[in-house]
Amino acid sequence: MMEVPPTAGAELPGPASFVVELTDFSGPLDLLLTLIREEQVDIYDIPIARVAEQFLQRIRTLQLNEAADYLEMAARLLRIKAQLLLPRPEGDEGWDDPRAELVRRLLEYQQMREVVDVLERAGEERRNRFARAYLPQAAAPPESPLALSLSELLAAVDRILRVTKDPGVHDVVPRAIDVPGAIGVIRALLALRAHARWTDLVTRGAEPWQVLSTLLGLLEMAKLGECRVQQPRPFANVEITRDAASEAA
Amino acid sequence: MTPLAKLLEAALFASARPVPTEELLALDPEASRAAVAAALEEIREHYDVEGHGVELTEIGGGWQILTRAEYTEAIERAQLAARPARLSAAALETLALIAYRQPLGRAEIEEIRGVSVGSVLKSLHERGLIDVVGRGEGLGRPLLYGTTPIFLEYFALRHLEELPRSDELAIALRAEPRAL
Amino acid sequence: MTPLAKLLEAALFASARPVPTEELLALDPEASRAAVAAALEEIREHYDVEGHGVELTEIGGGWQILTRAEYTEAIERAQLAARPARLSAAALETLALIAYRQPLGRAEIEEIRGVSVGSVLKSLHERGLIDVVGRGEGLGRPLLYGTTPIFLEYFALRHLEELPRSDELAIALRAEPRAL
Repeated sequence: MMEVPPTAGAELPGPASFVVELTDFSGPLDLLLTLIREEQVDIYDIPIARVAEQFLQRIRTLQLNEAADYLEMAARLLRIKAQLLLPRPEGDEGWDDPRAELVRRLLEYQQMREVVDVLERAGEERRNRFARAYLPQAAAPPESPLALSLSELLAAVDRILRVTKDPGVHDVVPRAIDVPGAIGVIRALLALRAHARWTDLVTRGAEPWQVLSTLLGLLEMAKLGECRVQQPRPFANVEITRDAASEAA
Repeated sequence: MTPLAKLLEAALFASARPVPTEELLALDPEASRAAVAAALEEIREHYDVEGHGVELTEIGGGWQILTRAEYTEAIERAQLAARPARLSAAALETLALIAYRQPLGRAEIEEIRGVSVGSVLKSLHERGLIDVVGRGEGLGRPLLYGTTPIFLEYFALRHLEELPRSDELAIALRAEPRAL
Repeated sequence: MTPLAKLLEAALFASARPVPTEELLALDPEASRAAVAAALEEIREHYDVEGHGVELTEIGGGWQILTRAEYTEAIERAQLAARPARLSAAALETLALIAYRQPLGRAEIEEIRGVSVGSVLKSLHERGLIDVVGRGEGLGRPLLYGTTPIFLEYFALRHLEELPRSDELAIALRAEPRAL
């Protein structure tokens, strides 16, 4: 449990291309883990001074071109080394091992490498089997119908709006009153579902012009027979129903 | 089936074109021309006798395994019936951006979405949902995209103004968007 | 083989990609799900018992006929088909993280891998192995990535659960993310 399996680095027989990939190192953590394995040191008790020195030496000889990532790790190792040299407070309690974060990252990275091994095996197995290559119907098959709803499109617009600082979508000019706009909203809502309530249309904190526009729009639509508007009792929520007749139209 | 027949079957299956006998000979250096011919005959007979959905055919000096003609119609119908294509999140966001901000160029879309959208634009264009509507001013006069009548038809919109304005979206969206 | 098995075989031969179960069901409107499953089992068994050069595999919710691995070398030597290039270590590491922790943002991947992954993400995205599946909460609402059906296809997995659970890996990590 406390030991890194010393065989871990040697469990890669197979084609020579594996070796090439390994010497390339996929990042500073990969290099660090390799050093720890080569030195056969305990991952929970890394001799930082020695490992840091090896690390620096290795990136010099390899002339790693993504040097920034490696240099950052080198700096981190040297910082930990310095912290370890500081006198500890009385007793060991309350002393945070400056290596703890590094150990955590190494373990996390090692776990990921385990998954990589799984994927690599699965990928290799699949690579060794060919799929059907000759397809006589060279003509593209007819396009299948698209499954997409307006609400999905609107949700996408909404995602973009929430995400982007300035998507430049429809410049909004405040208007005294906007009945066509309100009708558009109500239609969109009724297109999505048959019943709605006043509170679905007018949010808390809506501007007076918005409330008024919605009310006028609603009345206009009721007049046109596009919807029915009911209020069971005074001050109750107004119930809006898509009109069956207009639906059939 | 004999080992050679199995090998030939795998090779014919994996090849992108009809394979001439010469090339089939390269599969097994120890197999004679007569052996390959016998193995091909074995495959053909096996497909016929055991009643497979495929058959071995010789076309233009090469060999290939083909789906029997009687099944092609059912296969094409099934492809159409079973694959109501869904747009990916990437395609949907791109379409949404174009709908609300047209005419719009590729560079602007990529800037907003943070990923390259070349293939997405291509597939939206192939589906007829967007089209090139002009050229931008800047360097290289980039293509500008807009939505098409098919787009409107698809969402049963009479015109683009029927889409909720951006400040109305929150309201329209509260109508349980998943439920459709 | 039964008529349904022949039809399914023809459809599987006519596709270079795994055929979704739904599409197989659509081939014969009168065939039940159980009948299709039985016919698939019949094909699989026939390929195994009669000794064919191909076999039937279940991948990502669909079915695909693939050549048996033992013939790959001969087919490649005869230049009738070529294996695709392997994914790089960087690509595999990034995919492994996304597969296990999706939806996952770029910053988290970079923190665990210790390198910047912009170009890797771009190429995985272009190959269709990952897609943007949403936006994170934090600063700038980062793009979140997830794996695609093509990912399953690439590794011939039936579903994501076929990968070992994280607690089955030799090194088990705390469940709660990022808390130190």
